[in-house]
Amino acid sequence: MSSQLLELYVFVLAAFTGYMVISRVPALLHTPLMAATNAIAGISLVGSLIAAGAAQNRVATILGFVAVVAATSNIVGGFIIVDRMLKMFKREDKKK
Amino acid sequence: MSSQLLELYVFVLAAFTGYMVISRVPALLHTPLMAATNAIAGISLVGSLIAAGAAQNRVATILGFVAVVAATSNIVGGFIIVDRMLKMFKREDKKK
Amino acid sequence: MRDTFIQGSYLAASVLFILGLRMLTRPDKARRGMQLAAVGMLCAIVGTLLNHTIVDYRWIVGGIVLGVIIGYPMGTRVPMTAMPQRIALSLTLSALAATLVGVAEYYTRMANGTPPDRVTMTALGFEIMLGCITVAGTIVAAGKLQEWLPSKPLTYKGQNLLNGLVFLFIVVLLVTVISNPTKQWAFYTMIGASLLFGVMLVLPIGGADMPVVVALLNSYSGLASCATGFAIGNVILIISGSLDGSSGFILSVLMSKAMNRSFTNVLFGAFGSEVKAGPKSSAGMTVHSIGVEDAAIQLAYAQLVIIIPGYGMAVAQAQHAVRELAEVIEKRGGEVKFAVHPVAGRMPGHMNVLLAEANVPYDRLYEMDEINGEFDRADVALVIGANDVVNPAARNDKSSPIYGMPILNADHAKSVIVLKRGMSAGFAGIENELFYDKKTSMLFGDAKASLTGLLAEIKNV
Amino acid sequence: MRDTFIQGSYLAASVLFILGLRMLTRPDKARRGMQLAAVGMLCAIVGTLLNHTIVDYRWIVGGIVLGVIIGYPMGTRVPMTAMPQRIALSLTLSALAATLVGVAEYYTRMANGTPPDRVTMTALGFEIMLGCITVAGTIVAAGKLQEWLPSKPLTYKGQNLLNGLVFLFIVVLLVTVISNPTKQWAFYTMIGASLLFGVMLVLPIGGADMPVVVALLNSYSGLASCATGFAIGNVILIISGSLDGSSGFILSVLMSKAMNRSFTNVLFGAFGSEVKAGPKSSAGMTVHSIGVEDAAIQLAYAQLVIIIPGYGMAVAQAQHAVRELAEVIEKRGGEVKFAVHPVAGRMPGHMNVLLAEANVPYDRLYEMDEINGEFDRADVALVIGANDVVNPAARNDKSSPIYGMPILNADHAKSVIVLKRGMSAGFAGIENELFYDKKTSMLFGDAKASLTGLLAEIKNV
Amino acid sequence: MKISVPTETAPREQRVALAPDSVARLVKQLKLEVAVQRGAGIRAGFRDDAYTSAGATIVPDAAAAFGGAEVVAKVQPPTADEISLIGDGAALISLLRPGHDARIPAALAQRHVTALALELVPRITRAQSMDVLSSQSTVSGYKAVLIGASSLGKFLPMLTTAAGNISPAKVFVIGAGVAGLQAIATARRLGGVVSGFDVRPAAREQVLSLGATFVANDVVSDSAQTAGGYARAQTEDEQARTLAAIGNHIKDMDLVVTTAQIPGRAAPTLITEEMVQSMRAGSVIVDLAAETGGNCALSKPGETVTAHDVTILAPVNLPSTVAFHASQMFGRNVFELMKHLVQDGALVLDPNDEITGAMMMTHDGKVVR
Amino acid sequence: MKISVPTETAPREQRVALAPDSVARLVKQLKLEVAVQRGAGIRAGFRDDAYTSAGATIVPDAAAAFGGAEVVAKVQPPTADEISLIGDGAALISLLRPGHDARIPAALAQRHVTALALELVPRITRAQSMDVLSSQSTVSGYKAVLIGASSLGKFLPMLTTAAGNISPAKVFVIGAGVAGLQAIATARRLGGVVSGFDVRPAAREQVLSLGATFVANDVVSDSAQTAGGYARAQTEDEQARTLAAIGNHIKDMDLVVTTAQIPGRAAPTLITEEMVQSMRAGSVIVDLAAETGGNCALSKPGETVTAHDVTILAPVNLPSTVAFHASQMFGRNVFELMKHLVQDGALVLDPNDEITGAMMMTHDGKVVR
Ligand SMILES: NC(=O)c1ccc[n+]([C@@H]2O[C@H](COP(=O)([O-])OP(=O)(O)OC[C@H]3O[C@@H](n4cnc5c(N)ncnc54)[C@H](OP(=O)(O)O)[C@@H]3O)[C@@H](O)[C@H]2O)c1
Ligand SMILES: NC(=O)c1ccc[n+]([C@@H]2O[C@H](COP(=O)([O-])OP(=O)(O)OC[C@H]3O[C@@H](n4cnc5c(N)ncnc54)[C@H](OP(=O)(O)O)[C@@H]3O)[C@@H](O)[C@H]2O)c1
Ligand SMILES: NC(=O)c1ccc[n+]([C@@H]2O[C@H](COP(=O)([O-])OP(=O)(O)OC[C@H]3O[C@@H](n4cnc5c(N)ncnc54)[C@H](O)[C@@H]3O)[C@@H](O)[C@H]2O)c1
Ligand SMILES: NC(=O)c1ccc[n+]([C@@H]2O[C@H](COP(=O)([O-])OP(=O)(O)OC[C@H]3O[C@@H](n4cnc5c(N)ncnc54)[C@H](O)[C@@H]3O)[C@@H](O)[C@H]2O)c1
Repeated sequence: MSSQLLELYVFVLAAFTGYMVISRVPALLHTPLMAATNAIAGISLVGSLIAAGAAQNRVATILGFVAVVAATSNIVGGFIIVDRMLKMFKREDKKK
Repeated sequence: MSSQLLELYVFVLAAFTGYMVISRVPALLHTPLMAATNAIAGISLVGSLIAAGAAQNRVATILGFVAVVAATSNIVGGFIIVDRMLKMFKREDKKK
Repeated sequence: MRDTFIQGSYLAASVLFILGLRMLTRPDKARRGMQLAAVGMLCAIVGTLLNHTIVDYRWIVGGIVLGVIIGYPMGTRVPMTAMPQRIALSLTLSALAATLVGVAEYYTRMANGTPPDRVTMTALGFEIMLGCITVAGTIVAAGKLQEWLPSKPLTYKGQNLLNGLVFLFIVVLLVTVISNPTKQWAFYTMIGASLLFGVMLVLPIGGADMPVVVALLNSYSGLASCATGFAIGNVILIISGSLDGSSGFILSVLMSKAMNRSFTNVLFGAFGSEVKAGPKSSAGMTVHSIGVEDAAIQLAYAQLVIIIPGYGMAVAQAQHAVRELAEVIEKRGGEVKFAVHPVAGRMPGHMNVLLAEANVPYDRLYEMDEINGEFDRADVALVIGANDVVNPAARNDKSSPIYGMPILNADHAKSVIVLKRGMSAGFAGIENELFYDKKTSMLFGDAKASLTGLLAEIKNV
Repeated sequence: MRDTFIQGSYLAASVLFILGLRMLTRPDKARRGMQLAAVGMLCAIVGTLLNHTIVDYRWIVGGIVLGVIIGYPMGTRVPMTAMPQRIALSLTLSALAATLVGVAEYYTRMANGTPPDRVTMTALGFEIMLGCITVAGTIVAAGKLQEWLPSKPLTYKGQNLLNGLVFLFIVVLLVTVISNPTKQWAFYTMIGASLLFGVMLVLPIGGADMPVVVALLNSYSGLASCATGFAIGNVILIISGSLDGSSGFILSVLMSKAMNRSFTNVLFGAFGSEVKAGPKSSAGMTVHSIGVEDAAIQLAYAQLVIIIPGYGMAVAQAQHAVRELAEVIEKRGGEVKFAVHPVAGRMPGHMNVLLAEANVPYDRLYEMDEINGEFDRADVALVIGANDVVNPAARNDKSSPIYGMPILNADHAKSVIVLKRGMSAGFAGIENELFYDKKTSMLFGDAKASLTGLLAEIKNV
Repeated sequence: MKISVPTETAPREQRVALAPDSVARLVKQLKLEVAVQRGAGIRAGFRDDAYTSAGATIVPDAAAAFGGAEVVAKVQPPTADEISLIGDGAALISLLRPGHDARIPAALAQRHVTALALELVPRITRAQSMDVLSSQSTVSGYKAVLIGASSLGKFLPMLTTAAGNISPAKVFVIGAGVAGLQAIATARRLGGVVSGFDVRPAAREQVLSLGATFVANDVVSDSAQTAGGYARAQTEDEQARTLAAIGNHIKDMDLVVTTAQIPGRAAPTLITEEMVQSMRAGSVIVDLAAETGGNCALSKPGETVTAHDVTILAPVNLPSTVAFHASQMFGRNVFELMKHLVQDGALVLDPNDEITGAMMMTHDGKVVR
Repeated sequence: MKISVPTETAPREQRVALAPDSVARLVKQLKLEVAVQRGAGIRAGFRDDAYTSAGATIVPDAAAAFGGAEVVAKVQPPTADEISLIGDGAALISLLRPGHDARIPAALAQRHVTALALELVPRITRAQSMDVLSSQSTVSGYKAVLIGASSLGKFLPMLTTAAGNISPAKVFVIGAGVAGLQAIATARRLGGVVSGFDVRPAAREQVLSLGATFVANDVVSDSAQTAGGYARAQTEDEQARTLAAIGNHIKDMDLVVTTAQIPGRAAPTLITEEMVQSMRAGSVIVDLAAETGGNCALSKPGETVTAHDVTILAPVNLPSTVAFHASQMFGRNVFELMKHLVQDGALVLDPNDEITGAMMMTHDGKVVR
């Protein structure tokens, strides 16, 4: 079976999973969750790494480099922020 | 990317989906749900059809034929039974 | 083009299965869900029939026709009470199909002189192993449920060890045939060994735990289908097999929880454990115990609920929880009435004080004479810690110390749910037949705790 | 071998992302979830670095180092209040990365003289389009949130039409470049058009709705990553992109619900709609309104809750619901005290009658003098239909008619939740500053209805 | 067949043996004739016209009420004069104070009256609806708290007011039988902090089931309860422990209601003078056992005593003060008894019947109990 | 500075102006000396030793209690004899029945006593804690229901028993001020089915807020309430509509409690003789407005009247019958007033103060009100 078709299955199943995972979130977590999915969107770093490292041509490498910088800073900053936000609940976690 | 690997992804994602879909079921629905997943297990008909229809050799065809009979009767009987079980709630559905 | 169509139908089938399963977890949408799943199945079949490897439709048509002829009466004729064994047998069939497909594939490859590669062989191996275990296991399970086989756990010394050895043997065969797919003896021996193992696996488990086992075998059968999918490279098999595998597993866990059985006990500890009888039985009658979830569903969908409070409600100080429950049921559109028996409790007006304290409006309270005619119309009579005042012996049994006392006709309701801690008698110290009635379900536990549970559950229904 | 490792790490990453997201929906597990997701990210990166198409690590290392240098302060320095704009900008970056990768891929293929096939081109086209819309959209959103741009909706006549035209233009370009991938002009024009469209999309939406928009753009950016995955045949991109796409979408729907905004309004109707101010404000102060879900979480995790009942509780006849709430909080391990003000209600002992009726034990009731010292220690002061008795004007404002009356120190609690129907004054007819306090959240609605909602919610927390 | 209801003549007796609702049942369900003496019900709130519309005939005087009926229903035992008016061989249903005054049964037997004492209804489930002791004790328990609360210089409920915090009164109910439980329920309703005490073990759970607390768990013993559900007299050691437990608890009480009785014996003395002395000034004791000797050493039946700044009420015939409902319940009990006695329209007075036999004091001209 | 508490001498007055808890506050918080006449508190349940341990000194007689103190605190207005004992220029805090008997203020002015009438505490939020009308009305409302329920031949609560079903009594409270609301709350506690009525529109919500129902919504009008929160007298048309509404509703009531008052005027007559006649035999009316003329046409202050088979109670000075708590609240009100009056250890009697000024009846030898 063609791998592009299989990829489509992967896409559909992952979308389902995403949908079902999120379906019930308390509003308090909306912002942290948004920030976290946003940090996960930093996965575009994967593509960037390949583009930057494949050494195909100057333009691609530079674009890739910029992409790596952008994606990395998103990931790093993103997770730190989520962490800061969630730390605010931590005190309360312990109490439970 | 190899399609067997992609198939593995499909497997994992589908398993997740199955898990999350079921995680909260009232006990009343346990039996109907079991019957329904069971009817879905009749999907082995798909393999049976291919085995029975591929006309590879006598043995395979006969095995395939038996498999088709088995799987079909499971699907047909299975869905009918689920339907009968669920009909029992129907009266109550309306009331709501 | 044709391929796109096939894949489209498979994709549709996967989505329909997932949506269908999701809906099947909600009482009000379950039927829709089942229909979606059935449509999904149709999509998958139609898509498969277009497959270009299929060249000869005769056997297929014949098989399908025969399958329908067998399956239809299986579905319509089986009495509702025989449902569990019917499901087990049905499972046998689908596992059989998966196994046979695997055998056919292996046979064909060997016959064509193109032995499967390792990955495919691994898939085939698992398919056969899981398929055979399921086939044998479900047959034993069905036999036990139908009581063709003794439903008691069959145990003997060294059972776990023997089972372990057989399983090890299967693993060895599996490894053998994977590492060298041409070793046909290993392949066919594995079939036999797996069948044997299936039997050994289920025999020691008691009849009461069978539903859990069937759900678990369902999961195995799903995995077998999945393996078929890997073997013949068919994605719909992978997806639905995987869905089945995981949902079946979770379901068996949930079921064992609902039955108050430890899951691992069912799986392993059950080897050698005794079947527990239902909570105390009197003169051969058994009571039907129920969980809060089921009770909640019955109450949530009932049109008229008559609540019968008794001394147990007072002991549990559950009056506030009772009122809350009544409010929740009413908010969902049901009607709730309180039937107060003249001697319920331990002092005249005992129930009145408590219900007034909980702010149950006076006009919801009905005297015995007013309400007794309404029980026939009630979907549920909810008996909360009452006993003597609903004991039919007062009507039927001349020798009973309470003979002649008028009682509340709880037994006339379409169904009865009784909240009690155990099977102890009430003030009069006598057995109550109502609790052994077919339409009565006992929700055991302190009335307040049970009500709190019901309240939490009913909001999720 | 290396490939297996890469795939293994990708698989692990996918699983970790899913588990992480799931945990992130539960307050008590959210942090664990985030950590799992971070580990998943690490897996994906390490896996990718092993990819055999990567031959030159210099740019990569440089880029990562630079990225960390930029990202770290972005994460640590941003004040909590600037969070939404920070998230928006962060999104710009990841969308930018996805876009650049797409451009690089296209450029390389064209430069190498191997123009992408149609399927790949479709993926690339969507990647670029969605990426650019997100980049431009998030920049505008951040600008509005930071108030560099006017946070008011910017609208003009014919806006919808113009937007539609631009979007049509993009579609035409997309079709063009897909049907003939060598048409480079179309590709690059599309970049410009998409950026423009992103700006036009967000400009008309008011600042208050921005979080919903950012969540939605997040979903677009996920889809862009997904398209990248299709284009370069990378499964982790497909999975996480798709996860992001669907969860972002659902999240934006949930958020708009929580903010009481219609989702389609935010998307389309918002074109031209006015930003609504917070519920009535007094002398330029605004109140912070809260939903039951948030209130429920605050109460569920509080160690000490002091409940202050007032006349509104009596009017709503919410005493039973209040007791239930107290019980639920206590069952979760919190402590609950009732602070009864001497003149709460409209008759001496008004609160006592009602709370006694609801069976609140006497030893939970505290007089003003006993409890006032404890507010500093309270996580939440829950004011239920009380007003004058918690009005700080009695302490501060010599001109107030209630000046000199001792009050309950609700304002000393760490946070205050007030259940009230609106902003009406109490018996004394005067404004209450407490309601405008930063740490006060107003849960508007009839007290009984709000409490019923709270009860349902708190059980799900 | 005719049943008649004379006006009660005992001092301060306001009840009537049948209320109109029971008259209607007797007429409709049992097809009896009912004769009611003029004004018999008025002090309980039942006017004559209520009886006539229920199907009774009004008779002008006692002579007409007592004579000429197969059954006479009364509340209080008849006087010698009244007995002389009862028709020869008729049946009398009434409270008769068995063992109290032997002249009454003798006089009744002499007139060949079959006298059924309502005090003797057996305590079996089937006879519960005929049990006037239960129904009238319900009234006493309720009323005892009302008069106790009225005599108390305190609020029962807790009140938080601008003029300070009123702490709830502490109410202690001794003896948790029918009256005691009703007293507990009533005091709880009024917002008091209620505790209860009894020697029968089953009483403990019953007290808790009303939301009150139980005092001195260790004093109860399984053997304290007799087969009939009543308490037996205590041994000396038990008595000592009981007194210690009560003495310990009572110091802190504001309102004490005592209901402890032992059938056929004098009520146990559970509150001694020292205990009264230990109580706070202004406290109130309501002794419901006054008629059988009292649970408090200082109580005087029918009088209000103030000793050591404690007010001790010892009301007699409390049910009569709630005449309307007490009569209604009394009448309902009589009706249920009649339902038991009338078979196919005829009165069946079978000395071997489990219920009838147990109640019979005179029959066939003989005193049988 | 010294405040003294004489024993009350009015007949049936059991209260005392300061309870020990307020004495302790005066001593500790305001550093006052407190003198209490021997036995002043005993009828309210406060023994002398409770006062001494609160920091008071016990003085032997009225002369010692009235003389020699800067402030005298009393419950009932002083008699002429008592006035003559008060020290020249001292302050008197007491109920004084303004407008009732002009000789009292005259005598007080003559002795240069500054007399503060507790009835005149303004109804402002700040003065709520000094308001004895509120605190004593709370007591009256509670007690009215208790005595009403005690006089009623019925149960208030509903009871389902083996002897039939007791339907709950219907209680109707007319006038939903402080006393009325408390009556509603108490009757609800006892299990009655309660309805309320008042002419002030705010009262409707307040009645509902206690779980009772409100009668005749259409009669209330916004203008019925004066600025002080009190009701004004009704116009003739209003009066007619009010009577019609009450007459319609009252027929079916078992217990009626009336509390309607209009400050400075006679209480409105809201229950006519015809209404009483229309009521069921055995019903009870408790008229709390008896002292100002009564809400029921047939009520006689301090007496129990039975008319048309209806019992009409018109109790006077009900708070005195709950002397313990009534005194405690009264004392607390006096303490709060003292807290307002004493600034830096000195008594400040400022005729221009919003509270003090409003209460002042005599000052500087003149009758100011
Ligand atoms: N009303 C009166 O005036 C009066 C006076 C004296 C006697 N009685 C007699 O009392 C009886 C009253 O009948 P009834 O139906 O109300 O009560 P009942 O027959 O005494 O039965 C009460 C039931 O409640 C259950 N229970 C006790 N505590 C419980 C708890 N915490 N949670 C859940 N269930 C609990 C008990 O079973 P488990 O232990 O298994 O939970 C028991 O079977 C009659 O026989 C009547 O004759 C009445
Ligand atoms: N206790 C006494 O003896 C007595 C006697 C007379 C006067 N007072 C006076 O009454 C006041 C008592 O203070 P308080 O804090 O108890 O009450 P309050 O100041 O009168 O405030 C009550 C609040 O409850 C809210 N409310 C009304 N119905 C509601 C419902 N169904 N659900 C939710 N909220 C509702 C109202 O706001 P919304 O309309 O916006 O919802 C109102 O602001 C004091 O000023 C006191 O002086 C007391
Ligand atoms: N099944 C029926 O038909 C029926 C009907 C009515 C009552 N009952 C039961 O009969 C029992 C007694 O009823 P009653 O109220 O008529 O009893 P009662 O009036 O004879 O006595 C009142 C209470 O005093 C208690 N008492 C006796 N000696 C005591 C002592 N020394 N210290 C403390 N308490 C002491 C008794 O245990 C009893 O509970 C109760 O259990 C009641 O539920 C049963
Ligand atoms: N803010 C404060 O400091 C404070 C303190 C105490 C009382 N109050 C308020 O003052 C008001 C009156 O209190 P009160 O109890 O002393 O009043 P009150 O004793 O003067 O009168 C009792 C009630 O009778 C009602 N009434 C008068 N004429 C009537 C008629 N014709 N029909 C029916 N009802 C009639 C009045 O409206 C009032 O509610 C209440 O609203 C109370 O809440 C305020």
